[in-house]
Amino acid sequence: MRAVTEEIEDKEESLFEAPPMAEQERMIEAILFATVEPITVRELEARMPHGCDPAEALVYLRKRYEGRGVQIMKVGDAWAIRTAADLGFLMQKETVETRKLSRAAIETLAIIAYHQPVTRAEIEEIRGVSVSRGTVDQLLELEWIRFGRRKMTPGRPVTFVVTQSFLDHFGLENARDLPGLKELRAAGLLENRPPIGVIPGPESEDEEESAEGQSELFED
Amino acid sequence: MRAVTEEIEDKEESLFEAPPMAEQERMIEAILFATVEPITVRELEARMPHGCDPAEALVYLRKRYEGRGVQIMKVGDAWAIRTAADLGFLMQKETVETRKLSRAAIETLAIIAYHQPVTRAEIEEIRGVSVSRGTVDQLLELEWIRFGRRKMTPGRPVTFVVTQSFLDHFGLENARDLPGLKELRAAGLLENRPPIGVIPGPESEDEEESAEGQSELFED
Amino acid sequence: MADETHFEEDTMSVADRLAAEALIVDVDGYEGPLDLLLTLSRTQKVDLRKISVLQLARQYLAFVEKAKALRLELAADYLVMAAWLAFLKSRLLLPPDPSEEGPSGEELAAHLAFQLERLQAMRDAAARLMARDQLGRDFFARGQSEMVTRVRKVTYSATLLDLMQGYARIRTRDDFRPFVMDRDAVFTMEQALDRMRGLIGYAGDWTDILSYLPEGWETDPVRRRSATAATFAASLELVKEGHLDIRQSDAFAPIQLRKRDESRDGRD
Repeated sequence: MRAVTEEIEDKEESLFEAPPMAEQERMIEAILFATVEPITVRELEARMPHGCDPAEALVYLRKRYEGRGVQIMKVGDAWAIRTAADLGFLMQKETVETRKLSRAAIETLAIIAYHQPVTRAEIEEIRGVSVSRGTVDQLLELEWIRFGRRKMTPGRPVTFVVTQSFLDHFGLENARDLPGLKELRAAGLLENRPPIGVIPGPESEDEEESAEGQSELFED
Repeated sequence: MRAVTEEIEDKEESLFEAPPMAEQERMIEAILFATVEPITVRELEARMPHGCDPAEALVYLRKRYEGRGVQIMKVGDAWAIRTAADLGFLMQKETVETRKLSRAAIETLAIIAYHQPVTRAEIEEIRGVSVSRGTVDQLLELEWIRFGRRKMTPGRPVTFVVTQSFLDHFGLENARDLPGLKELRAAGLLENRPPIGVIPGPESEDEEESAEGQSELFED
Repeated sequence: MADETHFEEDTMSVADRLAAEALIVDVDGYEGPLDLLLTLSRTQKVDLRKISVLQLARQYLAFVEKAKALRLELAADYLVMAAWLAFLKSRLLLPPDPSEEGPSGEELAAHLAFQLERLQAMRDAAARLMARDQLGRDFFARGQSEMVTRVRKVTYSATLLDLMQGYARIRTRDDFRPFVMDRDAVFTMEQALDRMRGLIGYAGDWTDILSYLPEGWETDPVRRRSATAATFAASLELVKEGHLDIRQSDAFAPIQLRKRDESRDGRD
């Protein structure tokens, strides 16, 4: 008899100790906010201290969020926090898909940042491959680079420089704040050696582009 | 004349039409709930209808969530919603196992946070040992530190500063809110006292490289 | 009884030795001399600001002596620090020499004390920082983000790290370029053979081998050397095949070639 009632006693004890309803509301609020999936009352109960009554707390919490910017919504038999339907128009920017810049673009951008003002020919000399038109276009479109003043050399080629947007994006005050080779090495950024057998030279991804070239881009 | 004033009129119109503060609060609530990364007042302004004053609305919203299960937190110049720290015990399921930081990395991080902007040489001077590559690398990868502006000292060394992610991770509004910062400053322990005389310091593994430096990189 | 005493003595010495060794083995656990000094300073059980640097210097030197006695190799920076502390000790003990330049013993000691205090302060700060509530451990960010409508707009992102690594990749390419011959300055024997085969038909009379060098290879010394060697080797090959005659009248004299004429055979 004693052994059987032990569990019941335990339960009663913890029931007695159940946190106040306001506290239970807080708990559910935090759980609903942080969970990746909508969560059922049963799961809530399992997570919360013994004796809690998530179903009741949910009623209060739901009421509290009535008319707010977010709502406590029932999704199937589970619960979740959702943006109020009338505010959906604010959420559009959220869906911007970010993609990594291509390696060619990053390298070109890096060379412009470190060597600006720099001509296209100089970029190609440093990279060892021709710079595709798409790469330069993309960087111009991102407003990370812009045309600088022309070089006083034969042909008066245009130069590229980085923009304020570039500095903003990369959290730099000045292109001169970019770390040098020595500092890159110190930070362990130069340790990744290419696998043996990779002979530097024109990368295949760029090779086909080189024929096209961007001479038209710079004609004027 | 009409064409010129059109834009001004537009602006006035939207100013006039700015939603009531309660509505602005709802909007921010919705945006902050939907966003994982902290979001700046400027970004909020860009997303909300013209004429909104997110900074003011945030004050109200923050007050509204005081003592709730989630909090409106300031992270540098940005804002985010985070669960209340006292409810962490409910969240075991959400906990992400993170790579343990080495003691060296933790100390280096603290030195950067308290002394920022700080050069690598200064970190080494304080710790009495050279900073290993992996340490800085790891902190950069975690995006807890980034390169700051160069110091106006010979060699123009780069500096390290902590990031917004750092503030976010440790629940700090501001780097000035670091625990014990004031006391340390009052005790003179954050002063940059150069070593005097011939006190031995860490051997710099890069000493030979310093000639190379980045002068060559920034020559022009 | 006697045995027992003996045994006791033995255990004592073993324990002693173990203790001493444990201390030394720990050297690896220290992050450099400053860390070791900080640990030693704790044995003084005083506020770091009131630490006796002289006493600390003695402790450190004793520690290093002990390590030497146990034939443990100490890293160079520990020995440098030992030498410096020995110097500091003498400065602190001897009356100051007014003619001596540079900072006084007291100043050096004060700076060392400052360094120790600062290191300790940073360690405490680090501990306090890590003791803070942390994102993803104690407090949490939003778990779901599906509440957003999908409006596709692609932006491109790159981090400063990407940028720097990209740059580093280019700038250090030469560092780890596997060894390859620079082919643009090499004229191969195959190339020379091809060229010579086409030309020898016209070489009725003795002609200087140098006149066979390919166009554009005569001026640059590196290219010229390569082309000369290849042409010479190709000529020998052609002689071997019976297409050419080759002669050199004297050491370092010009090498001359002419087409082998079957009709001339035996007469020359």
